[in-house]
Amino acid sequence: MTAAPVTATELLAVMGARALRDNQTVFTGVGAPMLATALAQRLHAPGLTMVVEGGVVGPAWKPGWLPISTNEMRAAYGARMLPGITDLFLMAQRGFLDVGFIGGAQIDQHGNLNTTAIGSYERPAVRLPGSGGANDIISLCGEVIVLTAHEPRRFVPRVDFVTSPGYLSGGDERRRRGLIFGGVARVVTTLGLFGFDPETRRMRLEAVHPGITVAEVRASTPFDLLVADGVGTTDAPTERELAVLRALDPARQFLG
Amino acid sequence: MTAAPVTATELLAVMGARALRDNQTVFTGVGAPMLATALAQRLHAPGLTMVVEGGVVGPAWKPGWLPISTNEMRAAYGARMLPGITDLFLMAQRGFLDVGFIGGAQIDQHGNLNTTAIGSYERPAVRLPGSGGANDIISLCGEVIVLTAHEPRRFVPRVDFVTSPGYLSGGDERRRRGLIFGGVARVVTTLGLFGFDPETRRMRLEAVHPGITVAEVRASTPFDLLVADGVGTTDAPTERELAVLRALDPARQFLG
Amino acid sequence: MTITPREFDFRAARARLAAKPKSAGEKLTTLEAALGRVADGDHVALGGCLYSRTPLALMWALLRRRPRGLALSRNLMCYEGEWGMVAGAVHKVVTSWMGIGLPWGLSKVMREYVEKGRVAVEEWSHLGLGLRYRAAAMGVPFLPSLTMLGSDLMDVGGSTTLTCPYTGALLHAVPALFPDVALIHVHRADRFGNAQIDGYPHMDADIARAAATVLMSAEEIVEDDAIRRHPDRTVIPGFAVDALVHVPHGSYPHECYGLYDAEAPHFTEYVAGIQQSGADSVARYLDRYVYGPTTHAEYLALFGDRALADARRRAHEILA
Amino acid sequence: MTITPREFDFRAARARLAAKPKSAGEKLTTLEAALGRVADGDHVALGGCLYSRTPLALMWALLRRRPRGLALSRNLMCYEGEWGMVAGAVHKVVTSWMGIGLPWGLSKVMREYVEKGRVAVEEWSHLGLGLRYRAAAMGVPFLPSLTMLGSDLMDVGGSTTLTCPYTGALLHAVPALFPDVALIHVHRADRFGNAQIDGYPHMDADIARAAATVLMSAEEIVEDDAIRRHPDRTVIPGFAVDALVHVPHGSYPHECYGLYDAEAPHFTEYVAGIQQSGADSVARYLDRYVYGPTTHAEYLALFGDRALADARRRAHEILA
Repeated sequence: MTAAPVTATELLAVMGARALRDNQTVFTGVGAPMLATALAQRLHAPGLTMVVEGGVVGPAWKPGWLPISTNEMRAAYGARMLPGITDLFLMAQRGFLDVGFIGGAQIDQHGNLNTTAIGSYERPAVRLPGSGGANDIISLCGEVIVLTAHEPRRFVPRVDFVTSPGYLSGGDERRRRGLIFGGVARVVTTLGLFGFDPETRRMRLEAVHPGITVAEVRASTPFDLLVADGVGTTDAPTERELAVLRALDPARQFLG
Repeated sequence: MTAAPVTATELLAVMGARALRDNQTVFTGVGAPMLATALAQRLHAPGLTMVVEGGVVGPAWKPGWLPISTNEMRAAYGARMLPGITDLFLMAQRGFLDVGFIGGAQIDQHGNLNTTAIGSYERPAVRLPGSGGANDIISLCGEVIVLTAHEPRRFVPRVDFVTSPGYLSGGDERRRRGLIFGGVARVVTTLGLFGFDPETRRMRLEAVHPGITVAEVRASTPFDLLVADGVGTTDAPTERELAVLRALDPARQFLG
Repeated sequence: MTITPREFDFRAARARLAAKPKSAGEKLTTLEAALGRVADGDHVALGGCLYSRTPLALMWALLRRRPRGLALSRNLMCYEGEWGMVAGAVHKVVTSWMGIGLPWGLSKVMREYVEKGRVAVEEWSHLGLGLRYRAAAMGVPFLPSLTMLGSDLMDVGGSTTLTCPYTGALLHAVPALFPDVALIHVHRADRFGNAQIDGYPHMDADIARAAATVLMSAEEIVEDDAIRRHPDRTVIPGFAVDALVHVPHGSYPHECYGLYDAEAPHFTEYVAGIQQSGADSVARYLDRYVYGPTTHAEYLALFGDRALADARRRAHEILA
Repeated sequence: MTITPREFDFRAARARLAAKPKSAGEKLTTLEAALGRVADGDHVALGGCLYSRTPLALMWALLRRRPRGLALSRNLMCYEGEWGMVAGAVHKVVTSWMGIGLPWGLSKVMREYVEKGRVAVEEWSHLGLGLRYRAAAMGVPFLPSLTMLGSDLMDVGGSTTLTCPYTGALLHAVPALFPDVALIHVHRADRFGNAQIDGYPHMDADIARAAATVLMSAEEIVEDDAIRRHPDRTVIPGFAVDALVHVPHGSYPHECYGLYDAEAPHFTEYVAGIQQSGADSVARYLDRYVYGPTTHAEYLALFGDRALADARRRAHEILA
């Protein structure tokens, strides 16, 4: 193990990177998703193509110059194509995007995410920034990976507002409502890895990170969490993973 | 008057040019329409914008280098924009194109045109080249001007196949079938100028060219042609019109 | 349902275009004259995205006219949306996301105005809003899509679904959005309004086709031939443009691809003020930056030539 | 109704894309290997328009494989459509217009094959076919439009109308066209297939997104950095490309914008032969130009270096 302790963002980025395969097209975002995608590309997925929401295909971000938003010049550095936002999302609708990353203020037991409002839509207790492309990514990509800090307030039985539909009320409702592709394949948190029961589409713990117990995960998850038989333990980030990751963000702008 | 006799194409080009106003956007085509539009631009409509089907906005064709097709390099010379074919037609659908020019192998008393087939569609007596953009121009431009040699075989009571809908069976059928804009404003032939009765949408002779009689027009028009009260006579092409026109096509590639 | 027939009625929108001259002629004018074409109650769509190629000079000149009752739409709304709220110019914001960026947190101003019900924010997905502009640009009342299906966003604007006549699939009929006015900032245009954009196209070309009136600012007004030499770079035709203004640094302190970088420290200072005194801080900002300077050059002077030069230097460094 | 579910079923088309790897890696191969991906019965869509940027080298390599039962679509079909008919490779042509151009009159070969019922020509309006490709590129089963309404073209392919759920307007639901294969010729690409086109974009970008398999030829294979320096010029992303072949003069004797002019005299000679002996003349032409030469370089040699050089000179002269 490396000397420096592993930060939450580093853990999410490494676990996110491991979920990606070579030759995939990945809809990524600023922060942990960007680091995860760039890390995978540098380690085991050289044939992977990154795309970002501002309308960028195949960027080659300069280490130390990572973008703050997905539509600024830094995000376009080294890009092979700048198709525009609408046309990029339409490529996802066509089926060109294998994987998408998103996060959210709230996520529920069926993988629905809320980035719109806490409380009612018209007169919310807290008005959140909104969907941006999150709804499009979860609706149109081949599958979605959610990266999030595992804070109990984020995990709710049912989100106040479905900004980005996971499996809605579960079962086959996502498909019945017209989303004939995709869904949330995996939720990666600071405590472990989660999937969804193929029948009920309820969130299921599949692995915990080193030093984390199932009881701790349950205690931090305010809904009835399923637990896979023989839940595993993830391998800790390797020195190589951390070295490559840290080289991407030497100023630790995002790594924390 | 100028020495050289006026050819059929020169007559159509001059009469076509006179039908255009300044600051209009005009969907034009190779041959007489192109000459008519360029002539108007050089005479009374400096603020006119030409567009052609290959996806060309605001070309400045080189005299002596007029294009044979609407999608070759010569057609793009001096263009201000090359938006592509689909997007150019979509600008017409949006309402950006005031006037369009088309011709046709057959035209009927309601201004419908046929460039698809003589006889049945499946097993035609003569398979014609097809619509190209003619159907789109007559469906989407603010109004259409038809330029055609006045050959009796071209003028039929009802076209064998409606490639480009004028007023269909007349009255308000065009609108009822969903074409809520446009229509054929004028038919310019080698014998005269024609409009359509506002009620029945039947073709009506409005003016004859110098030296042509109404009887001659009737004799060359194998359907019951309406004739406007006090049908007028057009002014012959002026020396200036012919001089500017002939300068556009010194080799007389299109002027004949 | 908050979408209005004025937004999606393609026949009325087409009739408005048909009725206006589409000149190939001169479009150059002043910011004041250009923005004089905006009426109270208009729906104004903004080009660019977040803090990239924002038509800030046009927005600056618009707010100086003290407009009222505007609807303001943009795919990702940056602080110009807060300006509109605090200036009392905007009753409805149409967007997919509003803020500045992760480091600056939630928009406290949007929170205050929405949570107190003073301004309505009509939220669409990013593609959803993009397709609204695209449908209008294409001259149709809707476009079919899978996006937003099943989400609570379907009810916000009042979207309907339809069944595909060929496949039987359930589809979202994304309603067109025909703005009254589009504000667009571009890299270069000839004096007739034929415009070219470098780098990110964002949604400007669609917005320019969708709107009834197009007001454009350009970093550079180029010779006729500069456009004619590269017609395949032109994204907005002159006949679609009603007014064109030459405004160097017309997006500053937001970025303009390849020309100048955004001023993150300025954003931080702006947000720090809001953290302290909320909307009042924005009101003071408007007095200083919008209502105070009488010309856009005076507005830029508040930042200073050295800041502008440094932003240009950074832009070259970023893309080098 | 001649449109088939295979053409408009966006779910099946999407599943085909989802199932294939979308590599950012090397795509360079040979014409023979590239065209080996075409199966009998496939729907093959051709890029370019009429005699502009036609993928003739790809078509040449395709016909040498003696394919059968192909559907061939192109917005304006030039003589490559006649080749397909006379070669016995094509059972259906989908286009808005077929011929070479006004001076060359009607296509006698199309007349013969259609009038005798040997090949079906499915006609769409130019925009109609463009929207079929665009709907597929967007991943939807149809796009709404006013075009073709009221005309007899509505019945040719079997188009249906729908009522707008917002305005009640009657609209043409233009059915998507997802080709099995797209043949595209471009000006330049990097070895990963990221492609740029100069001048006329035609419909290539839509066709490349619409098709399940994209086979591309390029005048020039450029360094990685040449594409990265101008990402706003890239119109087809590498991950959409299955095979890339370096073929200078890949559209010749058709034109390639800015690089070489079309050979009108060659067209005249080709048509003169047909005037004399109809389809037999095309069969002889195929023997000489398609089946005879064993490499594309041999095909070009039949025209000669001086002709190629002159075509390049004329292109510069035309745009100068």
